Amino acid sequence: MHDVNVVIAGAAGEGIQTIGAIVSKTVLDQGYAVFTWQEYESRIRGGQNSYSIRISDQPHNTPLIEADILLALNAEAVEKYRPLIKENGILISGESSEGSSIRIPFSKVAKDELGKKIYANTVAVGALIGALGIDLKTLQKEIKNRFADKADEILEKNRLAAEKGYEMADEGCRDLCPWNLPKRDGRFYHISGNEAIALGAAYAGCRFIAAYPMTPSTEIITYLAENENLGVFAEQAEDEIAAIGMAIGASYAGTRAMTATAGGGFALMVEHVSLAGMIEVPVVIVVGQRPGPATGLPTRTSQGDLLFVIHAGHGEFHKLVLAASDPLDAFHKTVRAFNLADKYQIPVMLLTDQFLTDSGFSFEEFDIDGEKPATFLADPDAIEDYKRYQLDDSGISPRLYPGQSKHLVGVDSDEHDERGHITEDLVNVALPMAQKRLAKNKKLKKDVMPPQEIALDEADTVLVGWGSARAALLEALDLLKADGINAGVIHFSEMWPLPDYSFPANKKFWTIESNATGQLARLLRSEYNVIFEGRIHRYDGLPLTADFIRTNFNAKRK
Amino acid sequence: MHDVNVVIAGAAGEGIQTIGAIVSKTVLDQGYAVFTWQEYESRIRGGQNSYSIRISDQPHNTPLIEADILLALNAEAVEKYRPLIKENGILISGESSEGSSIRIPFSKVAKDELGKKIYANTVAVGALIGALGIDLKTLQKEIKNRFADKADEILEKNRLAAEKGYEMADEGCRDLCPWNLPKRDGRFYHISGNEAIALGAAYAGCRFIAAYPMTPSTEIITYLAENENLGVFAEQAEDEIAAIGMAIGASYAGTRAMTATAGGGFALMVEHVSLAGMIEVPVVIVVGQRPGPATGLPTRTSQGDLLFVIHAGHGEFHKLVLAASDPLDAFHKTVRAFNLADKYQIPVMLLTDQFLTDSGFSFEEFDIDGEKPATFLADPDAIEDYKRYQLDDSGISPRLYPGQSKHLVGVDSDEHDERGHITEDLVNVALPMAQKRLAKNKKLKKDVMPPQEIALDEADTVLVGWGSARAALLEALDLLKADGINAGVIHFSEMWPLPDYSFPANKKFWTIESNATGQLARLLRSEYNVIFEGRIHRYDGLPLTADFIRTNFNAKRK
Amino acid sequence: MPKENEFENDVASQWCPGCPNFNILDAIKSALVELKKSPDQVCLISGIGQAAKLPHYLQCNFFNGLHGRALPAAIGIHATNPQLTTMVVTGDGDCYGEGGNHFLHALRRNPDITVVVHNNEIYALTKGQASPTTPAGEKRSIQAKGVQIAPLNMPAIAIIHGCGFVARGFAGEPKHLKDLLVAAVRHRGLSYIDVIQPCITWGTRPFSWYKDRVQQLDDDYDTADQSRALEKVMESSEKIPIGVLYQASERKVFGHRFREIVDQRPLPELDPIDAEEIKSLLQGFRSAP
Amino acid sequence: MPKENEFENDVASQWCPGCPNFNILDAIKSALVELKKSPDQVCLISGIGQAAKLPHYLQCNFFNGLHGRALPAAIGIHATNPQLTTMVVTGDGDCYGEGGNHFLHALRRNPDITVVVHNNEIYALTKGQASPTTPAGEKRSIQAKGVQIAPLNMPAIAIIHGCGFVARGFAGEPKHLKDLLVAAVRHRGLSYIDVIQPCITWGTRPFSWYKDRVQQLDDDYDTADQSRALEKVMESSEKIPIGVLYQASERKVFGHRFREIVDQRPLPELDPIDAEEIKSLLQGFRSAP
Ligand SMILES: Cc1ncc(C[n+]2csc(CCOP(=O)(O)OP(=O)(O)O)c2C)c(N)n1
Ligand SMILES: Cc1ncc(C[n+]2csc(CCOP(=O)(O)OP(=O)(O)O)c2C)c(N)n1
Ligand code: SF4
Ligand code: SF4
Ligand SMILES: [Mg+2]
Ligand SMILES: [Mg+2]
Repeated sequence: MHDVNVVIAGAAGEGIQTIGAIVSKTVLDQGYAVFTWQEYESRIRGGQNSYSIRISDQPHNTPLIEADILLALNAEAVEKYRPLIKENGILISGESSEGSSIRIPFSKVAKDELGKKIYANTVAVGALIGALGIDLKTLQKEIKNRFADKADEILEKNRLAAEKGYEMADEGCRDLCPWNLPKRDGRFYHISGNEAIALGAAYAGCRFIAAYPMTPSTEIITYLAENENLGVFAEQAEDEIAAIGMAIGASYAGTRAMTATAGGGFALMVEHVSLAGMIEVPVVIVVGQRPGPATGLPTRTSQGDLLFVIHAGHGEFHKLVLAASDPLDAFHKTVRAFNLADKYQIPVMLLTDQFLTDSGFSFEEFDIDGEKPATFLADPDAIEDYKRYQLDDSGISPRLYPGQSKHLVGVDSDEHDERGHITEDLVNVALPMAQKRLAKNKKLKKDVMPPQEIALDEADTVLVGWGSARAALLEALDLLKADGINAGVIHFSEMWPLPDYSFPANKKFWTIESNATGQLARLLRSEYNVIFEGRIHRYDGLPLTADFIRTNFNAKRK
Repeated sequence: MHDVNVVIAGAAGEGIQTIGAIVSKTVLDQGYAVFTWQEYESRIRGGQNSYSIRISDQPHNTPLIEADILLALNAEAVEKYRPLIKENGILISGESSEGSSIRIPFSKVAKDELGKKIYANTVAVGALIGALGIDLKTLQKEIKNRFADKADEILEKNRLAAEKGYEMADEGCRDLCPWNLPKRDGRFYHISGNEAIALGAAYAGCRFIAAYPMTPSTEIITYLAENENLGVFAEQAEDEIAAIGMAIGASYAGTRAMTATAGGGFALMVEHVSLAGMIEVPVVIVVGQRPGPATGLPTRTSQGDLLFVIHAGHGEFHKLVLAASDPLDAFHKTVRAFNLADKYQIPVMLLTDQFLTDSGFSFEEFDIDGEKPATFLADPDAIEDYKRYQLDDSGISPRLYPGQSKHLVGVDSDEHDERGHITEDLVNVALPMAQKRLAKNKKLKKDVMPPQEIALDEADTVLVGWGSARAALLEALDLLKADGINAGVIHFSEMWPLPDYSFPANKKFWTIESNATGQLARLLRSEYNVIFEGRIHRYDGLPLTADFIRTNFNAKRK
Repeated sequence: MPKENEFENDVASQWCPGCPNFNILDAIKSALVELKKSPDQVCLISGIGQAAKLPHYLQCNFFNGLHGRALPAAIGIHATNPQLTTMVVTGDGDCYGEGGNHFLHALRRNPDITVVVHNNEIYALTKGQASPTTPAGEKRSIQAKGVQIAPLNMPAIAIIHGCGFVARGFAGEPKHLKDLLVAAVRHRGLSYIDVIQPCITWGTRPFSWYKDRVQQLDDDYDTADQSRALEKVMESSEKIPIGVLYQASERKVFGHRFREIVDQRPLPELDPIDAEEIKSLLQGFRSAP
Repeated sequence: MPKENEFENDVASQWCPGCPNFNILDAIKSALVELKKSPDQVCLISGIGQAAKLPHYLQCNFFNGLHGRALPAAIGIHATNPQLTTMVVTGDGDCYGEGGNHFLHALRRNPDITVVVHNNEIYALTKGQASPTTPAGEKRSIQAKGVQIAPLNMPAIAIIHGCGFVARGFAGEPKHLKDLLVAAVRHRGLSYIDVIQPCITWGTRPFSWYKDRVQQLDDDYDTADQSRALEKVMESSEKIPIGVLYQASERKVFGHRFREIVDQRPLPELDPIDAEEIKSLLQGFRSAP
């Protein structure tokens, strides 16, 4: 099938999120894969936001910008988003706007026929489902589920509202709506990056999260706090410094612990990242990227914090930086983050971005098997004289936690001896201890996964990207093929330390990044000596899409 | 002349700093250049510290480790520092130790002959000056100056104590002491890195400093607070976040402002560095390096924060990172830091390290002329409709300050329009504004000074280093020449952005750095594609010396 | 003479229609008019949050900085140019959460600035998490089972530390709030107004709940009585007192000693230091001739 | 049974000989013995400063973290394993300066930990700058003309916020201090002791100055009376009261609700979550069959 893209536009507070959620669940239940993507302003009411639903028979987890159907909830939304409508696309709108394909006075219908304006959005939902040619039954089922714990009257009114909208769209549609999405037996998971990370953390054995609210990472702690029976102690901290401080304390005390924030909040955690490096206490930090500097564009997306995160922290110590490609990858990377943090007793940063965290991705399978949660604690009974920082060529000393046994566990942010006590003996104690910590990198580097190579054999052009851009890169290959270009992809999702890897010979490399200065390019140049033929940067706060890549590639290549 | 190296060793609180200060001033007044270097533990009393005085006829501003004369104030100090004594060197010590060349019971003499033990250190000073063959007169003058505002009796007792020590050394010395430092007419400035930075800041027009105490940068605010008539508002902040926040506020309000800290304190400032980048408010931040991670070795030296500082801050914005070579350079770099911060409306970081800040360097001239303080404010009268962030190809918008004129000055950490108001217009406002900020780099890069090239013509080996290692690198050239190696130096003191520069062809490059991971090497590789033949790293908390470089070079070269 | 509309600007608001923040904005504008200030004499400083957007909505100098960090910026601005009317506009999350340490230490310094806290007992911009003033038990997004920890009492902390002007306002009484603002700005030294600002989107109680409870302090309430003031802000009562809770004789203002050295002039107006002065200081580092 | 010397270790001290910190160390060791704790049951957390070095000088688990950040670490440790005897050892700079915000919010949380502040009214380790408790007027290295700003009164802040155990100790009365420590550790919830600890190197007053002024609270002093306690810590008097200033009935301890979910077990002892539980949650994200 041809993918169908539905865009719902309106002001914050007008309900596009509820409409979007009901419609996408209905489409999903009809047996299709949906990819949902939101772009919104940093405010609670007003402004103009959109919620896009890409419908396909197989998961296509990257946004389409052009709309087959635009549902606009107000006149301004019509103005702002109308340019997105495809040649044969349609506009569905309420009373307030001109030039619609299908104009349904949602509020009036709701008021007149159902007695209350609040049902207007359900009328709109019905209209959209109607225009898509989906069975009303599927929608009614979803409405029943969603309003199950509301009063009967409310449920009934919503059913009627949906029916009303459905019928009116049916009428209006006639020759306008070619779409037809009959029930099929596809079944998909539909999940966002943050939800996957929260679940991944619980699965990995994380029992403590402290965080300070910050877009786009707030949902991780929110999910864990709401799902209390996962047994994760979730504490909203007074600031980001306290958040990571508590997580490190918890981890020292023997549990897996994490925090989650955005670039600005992470900036406040940097001193503690260095602390974790020094005291060798594992900790996992999710950094959701958004455009900076400073507060920047708080609800938009970016890949602008890569080099900052890699180099964060004073002094020299090892850390691991991962970048999730999509929610399934994010789930597994979260488990990996906890495992490797424990294995090497280091801080691990997991990079996401607003696009990944807020979008809903589809997966046919969501297989949680893969890397299993594994802990790397020493056995207290096997140790006679315990030294927290016992020198070892691997750089890894036996880790116990306080209260676990008779063995005492002391950690110190000063340079220290094997028992964690402050030292000023530069030659005999400080230097070997620094060398011990730095020795970890040898093994760690080998544990890092090399980039994923896609369609390299035939390719003469290779798109090099990272993190959440993966699906867009893959889709771009298809588009470029149509333009007669044989392209492949090298995709990085484990960013630091970089593994041993050689770029293939005789290809032209392009970096594709959601930032202005080409951070991945700089990183790869210094590690692999690779030369880039071209660069595509997007830094307007919107995600990379296949179309954006193709257009820019064609414009820039000679 | 052959340089003479004197090492004074003792516990914290025993007075080695006072002894060192009197002796070095006396040597200075005798007409010699002195380089003083201290290494000490992070405690207030006890431990074992040393204060070295290198004496020469021309400034040699890098430590010698071996001692011609060791003055040890206690038995442990004798044990710890005795290995430093050269073949024909001598040990001067008090009653408590064995095996001295010259043993003078300082305390007993003080007690018996002067009535109080507290004169013991002055006895020691006298002995040292005697052993060095310096006129007692020069010492007595210095003592007179130093105790001028004390009671007559105290002054007199000190004079006598010095005389006593001088005479006893004279006796003890006989055939042991070949040194002879007759009065000559050299005149030198003797100044530390922090003192030079404080003076440079005042000269540059800085009127506001806020800082939180942290070794090795505390002396900058201390000096400015003590010298109140320089008219610098000096405020001790509650934490480093407040320190930089106040400085940025002050700068926005129209004055030149700075803060000073170490790596760990800077880690807390990172969010504000990004803020300065976004709101385009100039600010100067001195980062005194010491070994990390975390608290590390608080009173030792390091060059371990280079990549951290260069990449500090979320989001993408330009900054300038300078690294001072010595106090004279630090003075001028401070002026440059303020000028370039103003010119480009960016944050500027000036890197120092404990070695540079705590050591006393000699200079024949301390010429403050050079780059003059220059401000880059717009003229309010020439502007009709003022826009703080007016778009401009140079990236630089006219800067005014609030209250300066009728024009209103608004700055915003969110992405903003030309008047500083929050924007959500991604295409028409946010993107051009981001591009405007990023455009600064073009000119900025040209303002950055290329590295200094020394003796490259003849050289087949080139030592590449940065910051405070300069004098050690230069001295290493001489030592290597004696080993038959033709070496040159490329020395960087302006670290980011890196200027256009080409490494000379057909030479072997070695990096010499006070860190473990080769941060300069990584930086240069990614910017200049240069390949390094060898690397010398020192990361035990002690400074690079010519001897260390030579020894390691010879050990590592094939 | 400034006219009412001198402070108006045409920046579109990002607040929810009907948000009580609009009343606070109006009160600030009216107060500035009453104080006969012109926009160029005024500097508003804020952090991040709904409250912190306020400086965009009037005509004046403004510094909209980082979340929680308005106070340090304001102190730097005030130290540099005490002639500006410096006002911090902040939220309960901004000022009592992320920025709590700066508030404590601002009390110590006593800068001549006015701090206005839009206290909506919530993190509004980030969609309704508990703030340091959310009452225990209230359900919030991260506090799904209700807030488990006790709220902070910042007015009490201010009173204890002898802050010279501590008041509570109510966004539903803009005229009263305006009077408080006028008095606060006139006070030399730190003045602090905690403004009850019910959030109509995330709040759990209707506006009328507040309207019914808010009560102006009696005319015979002695604002100079520190222990009475402390009792007032600590007592749990049906009524929420608004007005000036505590007003003390003026303490020395931040930087007063330094001001004397620079003849009370704003720092940007000072002449640059003479190179000769630096050279003469440098002679102190030099060996004797 | 633990013996006195179980807590002794042989780490060489970095404190100045004769520093009153040694007395505090002794008091802590004696208190732990009296409490019948063994070293493995005890965890001491500190930041950076002279005070913060204390955990190195006794036999126990310890976390010597960042300057100002002992409290967040302690809260994380306590949340993870409430069975540990968790004690924060900190300085006036560490706890009231850099870490001021964490102290405020620790009061809100009421974790079952003991906070011991070595209050020497100075930044000792960095060589004598003013701290948030240095009296106004005192000359310090950065405050060359005397401290210009007012000190913080943290005990008062603690009392206002209903901290259940607020005491002042004196390093010169180690036995009395030991008793305070024993009571503090026994108190369920946050207990806080501000210890007067004259620095003999940077301090301006002789030890005897303190000795002469310190006075134990009367036997009939009612520790349950909050306003009396507040008066006590706010009054300026010739005498400095030491003892338990305020003791309140026990409030709910940090995390008490969560503890029920995990059957009061320390988090490291919990079984891992079953993969099936995650899979079943994931079904909630899946389309209907
Ligand atoms: C360092 C940092 N952490 C977190 C955030 C996210 N954030 C933005 S506004 C806000 C809360 C604001 O609450 P409050 O100050 O009460 O303002 P309100 O929106 O309620 O008016 C937070 C946590 C941020 N911008 N910066
Ligand atoms: C982030 C950071 N800032 C500054 C310092 C430097 N520093 C070390 S100890 C200290 C002051 C300690 O004062 P206090 O807590 O009162 O301890 P004391 O030495 O007086 O016992 C400071 C500022 C640091 N280690 N880390
Ligand atoms: S969310 Fe609340 S505080 Fe924010 S603008 Fe809306 S009503 Fe006002
Ligand atoms: S400097 Fe003061 S507080 Fe520190 S150890 Fe010495 S006497 Fe004690
Ligand atoms: Mg709020
Ligand atoms: Mg102290």
